[in-house]
Amino acid sequence: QKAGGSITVGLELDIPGFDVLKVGVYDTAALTASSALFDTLTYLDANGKPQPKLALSWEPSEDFKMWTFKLRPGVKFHDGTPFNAEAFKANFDRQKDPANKCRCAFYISNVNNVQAPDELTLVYNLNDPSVNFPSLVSYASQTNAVHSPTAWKSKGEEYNRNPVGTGPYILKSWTAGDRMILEKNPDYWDKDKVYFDRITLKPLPDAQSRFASLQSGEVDLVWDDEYSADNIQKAQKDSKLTVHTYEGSGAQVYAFNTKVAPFDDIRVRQALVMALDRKKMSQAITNGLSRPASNPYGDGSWVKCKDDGALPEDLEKAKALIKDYGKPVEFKMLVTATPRGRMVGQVLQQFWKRAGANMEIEQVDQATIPPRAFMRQFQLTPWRIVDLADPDIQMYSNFKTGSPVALANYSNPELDKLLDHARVTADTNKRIDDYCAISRLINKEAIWFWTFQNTYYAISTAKLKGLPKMYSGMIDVSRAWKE
Amino acid sequence: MATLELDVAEEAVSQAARKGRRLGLLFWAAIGWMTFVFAVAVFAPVLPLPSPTDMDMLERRAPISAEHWLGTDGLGRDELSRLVYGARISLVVGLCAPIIGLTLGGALGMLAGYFRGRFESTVVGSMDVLLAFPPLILALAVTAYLGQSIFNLTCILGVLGVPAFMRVARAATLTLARREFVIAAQALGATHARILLRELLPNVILPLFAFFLLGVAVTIVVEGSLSFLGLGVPPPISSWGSMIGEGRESLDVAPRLAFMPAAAMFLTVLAFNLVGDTLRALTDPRQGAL
Amino acid sequence: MMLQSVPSISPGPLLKVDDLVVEYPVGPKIVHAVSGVSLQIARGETLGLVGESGCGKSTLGRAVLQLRRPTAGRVLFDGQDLTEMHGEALRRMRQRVQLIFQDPIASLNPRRKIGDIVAEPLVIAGVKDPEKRKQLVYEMLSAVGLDPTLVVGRLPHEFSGGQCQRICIARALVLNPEFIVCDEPVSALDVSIRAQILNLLEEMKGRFGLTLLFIAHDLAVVKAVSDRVAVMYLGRLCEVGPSEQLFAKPAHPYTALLIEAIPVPDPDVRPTETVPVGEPPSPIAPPSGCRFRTRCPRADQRCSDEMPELRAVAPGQLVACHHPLI
Amino acid sequence: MAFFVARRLLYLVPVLIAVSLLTFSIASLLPGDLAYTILGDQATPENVAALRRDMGLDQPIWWRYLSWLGGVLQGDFGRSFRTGQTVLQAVGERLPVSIELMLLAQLGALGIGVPLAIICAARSGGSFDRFMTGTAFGMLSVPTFLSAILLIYFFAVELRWLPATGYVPFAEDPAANLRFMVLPALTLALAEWPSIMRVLRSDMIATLQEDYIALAKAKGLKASRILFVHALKPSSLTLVTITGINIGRLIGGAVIVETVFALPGIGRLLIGAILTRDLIILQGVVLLVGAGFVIMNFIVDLLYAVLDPRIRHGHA
Amino acid sequence: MLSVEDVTVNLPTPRGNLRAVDHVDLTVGAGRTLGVVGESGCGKTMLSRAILQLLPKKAKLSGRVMFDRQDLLRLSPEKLRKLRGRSLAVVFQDPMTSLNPVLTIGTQLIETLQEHLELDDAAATRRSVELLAAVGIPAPEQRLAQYPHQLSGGMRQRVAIAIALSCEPKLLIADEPTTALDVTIQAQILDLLAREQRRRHMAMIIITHDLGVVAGRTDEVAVMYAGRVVERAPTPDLFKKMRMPYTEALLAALPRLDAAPHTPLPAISGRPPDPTRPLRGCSFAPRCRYAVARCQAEKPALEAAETSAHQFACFHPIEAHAGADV
Ligand SMILES: Nc1ncnc2c1ncn2[C@@H]1O[C@H](COP(=O)(O)OP(=O)(O)OP(=O)(O)O)[C@@H](O)[C@H]1O
Ligand SMILES: Nc1ncnc2c1ncn2[C@@H]1O[C@H](COP(=O)(O)OP(=O)(O)OP(=O)(O)O)[C@@H](O)[C@H]1O
Ligand SMILES: [Mg+2]
Ligand SMILES: [Mg+2]
Repeated sequence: QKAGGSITVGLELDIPGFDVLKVGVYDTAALTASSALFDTLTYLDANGKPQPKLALSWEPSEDFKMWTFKLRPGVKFHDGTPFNAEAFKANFDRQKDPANKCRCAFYISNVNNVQAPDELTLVYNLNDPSVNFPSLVSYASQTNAVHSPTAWKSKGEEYNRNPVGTGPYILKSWTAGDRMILEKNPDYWDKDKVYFDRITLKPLPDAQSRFASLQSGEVDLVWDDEYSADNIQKAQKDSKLTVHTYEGSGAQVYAFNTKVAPFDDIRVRQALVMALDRKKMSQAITNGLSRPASNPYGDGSWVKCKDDGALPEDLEKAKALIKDYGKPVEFKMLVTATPRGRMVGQVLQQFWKRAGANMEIEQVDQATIPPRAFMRQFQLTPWRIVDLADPDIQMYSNFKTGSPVALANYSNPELDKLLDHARVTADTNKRIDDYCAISRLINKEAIWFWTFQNTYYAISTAKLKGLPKMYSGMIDVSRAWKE
Repeated sequence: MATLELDVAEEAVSQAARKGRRLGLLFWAAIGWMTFVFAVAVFAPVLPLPSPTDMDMLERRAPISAEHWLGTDGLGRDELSRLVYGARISLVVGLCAPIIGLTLGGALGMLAGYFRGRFESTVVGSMDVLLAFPPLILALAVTAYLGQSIFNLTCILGVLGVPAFMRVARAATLTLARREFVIAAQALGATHARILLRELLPNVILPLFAFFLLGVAVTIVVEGSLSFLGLGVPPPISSWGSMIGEGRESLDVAPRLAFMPAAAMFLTVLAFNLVGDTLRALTDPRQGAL
Repeated sequence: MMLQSVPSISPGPLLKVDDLVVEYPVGPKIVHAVSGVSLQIARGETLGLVGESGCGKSTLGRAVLQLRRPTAGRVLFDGQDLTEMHGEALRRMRQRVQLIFQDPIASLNPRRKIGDIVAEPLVIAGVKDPEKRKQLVYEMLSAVGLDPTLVVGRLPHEFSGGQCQRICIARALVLNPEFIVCDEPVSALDVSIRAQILNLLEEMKGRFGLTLLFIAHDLAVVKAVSDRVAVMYLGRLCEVGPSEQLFAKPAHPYTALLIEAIPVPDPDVRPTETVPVGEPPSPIAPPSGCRFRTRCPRADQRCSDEMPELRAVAPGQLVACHHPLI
Repeated sequence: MAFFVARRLLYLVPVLIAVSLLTFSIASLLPGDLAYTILGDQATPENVAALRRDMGLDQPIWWRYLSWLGGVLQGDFGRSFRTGQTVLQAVGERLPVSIELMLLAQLGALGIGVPLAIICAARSGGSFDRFMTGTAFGMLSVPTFLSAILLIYFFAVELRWLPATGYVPFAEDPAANLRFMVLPALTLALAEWPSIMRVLRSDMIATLQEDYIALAKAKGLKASRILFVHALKPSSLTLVTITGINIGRLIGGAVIVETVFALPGIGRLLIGAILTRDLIILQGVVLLVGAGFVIMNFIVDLLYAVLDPRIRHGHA
Repeated sequence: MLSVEDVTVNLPTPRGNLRAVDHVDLTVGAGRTLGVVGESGCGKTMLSRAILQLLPKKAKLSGRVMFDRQDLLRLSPEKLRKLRGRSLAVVFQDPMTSLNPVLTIGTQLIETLQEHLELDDAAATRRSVELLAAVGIPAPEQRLAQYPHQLSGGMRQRVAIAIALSCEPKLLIADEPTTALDVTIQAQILDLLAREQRRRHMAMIIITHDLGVVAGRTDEVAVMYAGRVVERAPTPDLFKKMRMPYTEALLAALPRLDAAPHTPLPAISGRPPDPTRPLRGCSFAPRCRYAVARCQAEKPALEAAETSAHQFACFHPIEAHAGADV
């Protein structure tokens, strides 16, 4: 272990900012920065167990609807503002305030309120029981990162690009579209475990040149995903490079709009799902790196089902169903206008063509998909179930009747009942049963389907050590070092 | 006048002889390649080729073999077949878009150069607006709004080319409109339409044609760039430009996927220009007079 | 004015130019190309127009045909004011008046066949029948000494300057106009071609009874073809008179200077070294009074104060000079 | 001259208004409602309606345009809803990058294209000329997204001479800045020199047939002086025009090159604004870039006058 | 000073080989003036360019051009360059196009001076002003900063002459130096050339088709037809005792100032042969009124008449005084 030195990280995206009210949700790039700038109450260790960070200890109530955290004393924000329960509550209230209409509020919908009974005590009051709550707050996302209330108040509009946290690194400079330079926080409460003097984050949007930058030694670590399988496999063979992988939960998913033809007919939906050969597909698009998914939870989740009700891969059956449907099956699928979006679209198209269905690819830019999805202006759209420590938030909003994100426009009292039950149940095993029942139901109804589980990649020089597991795809370099 | 007749008859012969001699081997090679590309593109559906969209997902980037003459692409599709079908798109877009620019820009430029005055200012001003406007936004707006199709793509590229053609046509017309033969036509009482069509057009078309040839090359490449940004031809249709873009992803593993379409494009563009240059030289009176 | 004293061959002038002014804007300045020229040409007459390069001869010719709209003044052709005419009326009138351009090659569209070029006036005049057109074109081409069958299908660049000139003449004559402005039809040609063309024009005149305005700066040529000659200097007429008379007894110092400067094709007549006569003044800022005064050996105060009017000095000979030579 | 400048400035106004109007209407027509984008998962119809009201999106388009224009006239171009940066800040940060890239690229393209054009014109029809014609079309057939990555592999990964991606401001470290800019500028230059070469070559060939070139030879001048002083200047009007258009375009950013080389230029700002429907940024950038283009056009006109005294003195 | 020996210029064209200059021999001595006349396109300009080695690239030149006892054809390019402009100067046909429109008069004058005489800036400027003054351009200091388009045609031609004279050449070739100018300016320019020639004993070749100029300004004349010199004689002999029918026809085609208007001119009918398909016999034969069968079949060589200075190429020369009654 060597202290000092610096690291340059090549990220995919340009970070828009950190003010939750502005950016709503942190993307993968913002997460890397936020994990260095901010602290969360807890963090997950290598075994996935929550460990103290800003919180020293925590205690649930009987029914897991109230969690009490004891905070670490003497912590200060980078601007000198003391960190305490009040400051934390201010952060939370700001997100929750309906007047702010924060997109982030969605992720804290289960939290009714946060109380600060004293300087170092924090109480979360939840609407529904949550057994895994300390794990949920470990992730340096928009909802969990703790900002300095004085900073956002005094900086106003400028706060977005001048974030102030308690984290191990302080924002030194930031050129839009180019470099963000973070310097070690000399007053950090845990400064002995922080090694790099400086972190440089760069958006490198093009996958090929990003990898080339790593090869040429300009950056030490790059974000990557399985679509650059060639590069990943090349790096795996290269002794000078290390590939970091994390097999997370969640999946890449697709939602049928069940209110419009031809997807108002279950036979069509089932046929399309059965026509897929995920292994082949993985081979074709990611050299086999992608892990097929048969349910929305994935291997990384604690929800493990003996029977998830996945429909069999059966081309003949699919053909038969489509024949049975009688009418020609023709539809458009939204696809992001990126090389990988086109690739996946074409492969799906190919499978469905074989089953006798005609899919037309509609390329749209990334920003168009959410509004079209929310306005239900699509027949089939790609979506993603992100990696969270508890499936509830996403499952509930994705499938509960009337939720804006219930993209399938599908309503089933039984599904609603299961979702409600899983949400209010504290017993993990019972919840697993519920979620497996949900999976079976969805798979059978084929309102959504899943192709691959989420797997996260980062490639670095072999010298880089101490990179923690990339929970939820978050690359946290704040405690890494170079040999 | 006996001698005059003699001379003239002789010249007629020499003119015929000249055409045969002037066109070199290169010209015929270029014609050959163009005919080949056109024929292959037109007859693609009846050629014994595998489907350009059928994937053999386990055979991606297969090397050259008896089954796949040029191997397969990143999704296991027959590369040769995609090249052939890509030729159709690239040729259609690469020729039609500059034709749109040529006709629209050419007409506007000629009118502006001929009538001058306020009309000219308006045309030049609106072309400046078009030039000052980021082309990407136009492309995005049109594809987002009207959908992605070869037709729309051709129109976008065509419209984007209009200002340049307008400038060329206007510049040529400005000098020509002052030339004596135009005034001569006016003196004869010819209408504006007649002067524009009969006197100016045959002369303006030459520089426009030269520019058109360069435009074909540029358009095929720009189509590739738009495909790269997701604004090009809708998949699974292939164009040479989009194939280069796809090939770029496997540059390490199978560089030929990017270079083969680039080579096809290069040869075609070069052939167009060789043929164009030669034809131009043949019809240019000044060259003939020497 | 004093125009009544000009002899004319037939009663009533065919063309009457009244106080014509033509100006070209050049940037913020104005070129005074033609400033107040009046003249008239009788039916069947040839008026020669001479003057140094840039004095406004072509401009005058074009303004007469309304190819360059005059700034002021009137052009009466057969009693009708051309300056008042527009659009269709003017187009119809143009079938009666024609122009042979200074540069014959430039005035033929390099990309049109000779047949089309010569037929163009017919098409414009509305001769619909292609056979009729063909016949007229063939007749006219033969008349200018070209073999129609060999000529019609070829492009202008395949012809020599002299042949192009004949093509231009054919085009001008094919509609049987009454009046032709010949703008330096021979100045760029060598002696032998020049002679061919001059002969042709004379012949046409005899055949069709044409009226000509013949512009040139070669005095010998002008004398050979004209009944009367007008001399221009810097946008103004300085002298008009019957050609023999004018050449024998020039009244204006400028005319005299011109005639003196003609090189004589005789090795025995060695040119005398003339006194440098200075630069022609710019038409953008022409001198006040008489425009020739800056180079005139006889100039005095009156010449710079007062603009001389054209007045008769001999029968038919008018001069605009305060100190005429006769 | 003052008259000329004043007229040009007057011309700028309608062009810019038209550009902004066009952008505004096109941007408003782009699918994807800003309210939905901002609200994301919160996009219930009520929330959407409320947000639209707050942002003034429910106003008629002309009203929104006029209020935006009013702001612009007072020097307020607005702020990004996403980053909170003002338009001037955002453009101010990125414009130097784009301008530097544009200048270097033009220098490169002219540096390659002009000498080659001169040599080709001087030996037109020769084997060198033919070879360069072929090369030019070869280069024209390689899209920038391909040549960029090839250059990176060759110069950055294999040879390690130059960095693959990134940027350092010139003020911070001029040497490093140039090292970062070489490859992107070269990529653009490679795409542009063929057309520069072709255009200048044909103009030069025409000029070299002029009498005054023969006279220059007859005066016994050196070939270099004839080509560069006597022939180049009168042949470069078209060259100046297309360079002007290229520069104008590049002020608006070279999206692909900026993306591949990760340069923080206007192009990425623009495409980012389009993709996130950041209309305020989009509007502002297009307006400023449009102004840049018009100014470039103006400079081109001035250059015409410098190059050709006949234009300078008002002779048509 | 200069002797052109058996010079032939072939131009490969799409229509075939074009023989622009066909076995021409000429000599000019110091202080002498040679006039070259002939029909448009007969190769006068090509001949002058052949002397200067300024032919189009594809042109093939054979023969010898001896200048100052050096063969220009075999001179290294660098030596040739040093000679051009310094000892061998030229004034081109068209004053409007032979000056570079984008460079000032000063630049174009000074660069020649600096190239050959290695003057510093101040000296070169001084010399330029002197030169401009010498050719009669008013206000020469101001002119240095002006561009060609700001000068009149006559002034431009004089600038071109000033450039040609700047390094005091031993031989000046003037290709139709006055064609585009009117007679007064033409006289000025020719006077100027004559003065310079007398002052420095310079050899001069004047190419023209104005026989008046030839008669007055030259010592010797070469008549060219279809690329060949068909007659060469001291100027008075040519006008008085021409032997070649073409020369006769040329002189006859000239309009005379002393003739009455409307006198038909004896033009030469037909036109010269296509230079790409030379005739076997005398190239003038098809148009020659004396031509017989032998003329069609055999090419006459240049032969001396009564003196060796007078040569002609004809089988049926006109007897002395036949057509010469000038
Ligand atoms: N289109 C024009 N714009 C500006 N000035 C012009 C234009 N045409 C002619 N001029 C100027 O008008 C004056 C008269 O020109 P014009 O052509 O009538 O002369 P010209 O007597 O025919 O001369 P030349 O003998 O050379 O043909 C000249 O000073 C000329 O420079
Ligand atoms: N660059 C060229 N290429 C081919 N042929 C040419 C070229 N220049 C001139 N010629 C031809 O060479 C012949 C001689 O031309 P040249 O210019 O010497 O004639 P000229 O006697 O000077 O005529 P003019 O009196 O019209 O100036 C002509 O037939 C001409 O067409
Ligand atoms: Mg004229
Ligand atoms: Mg000549």
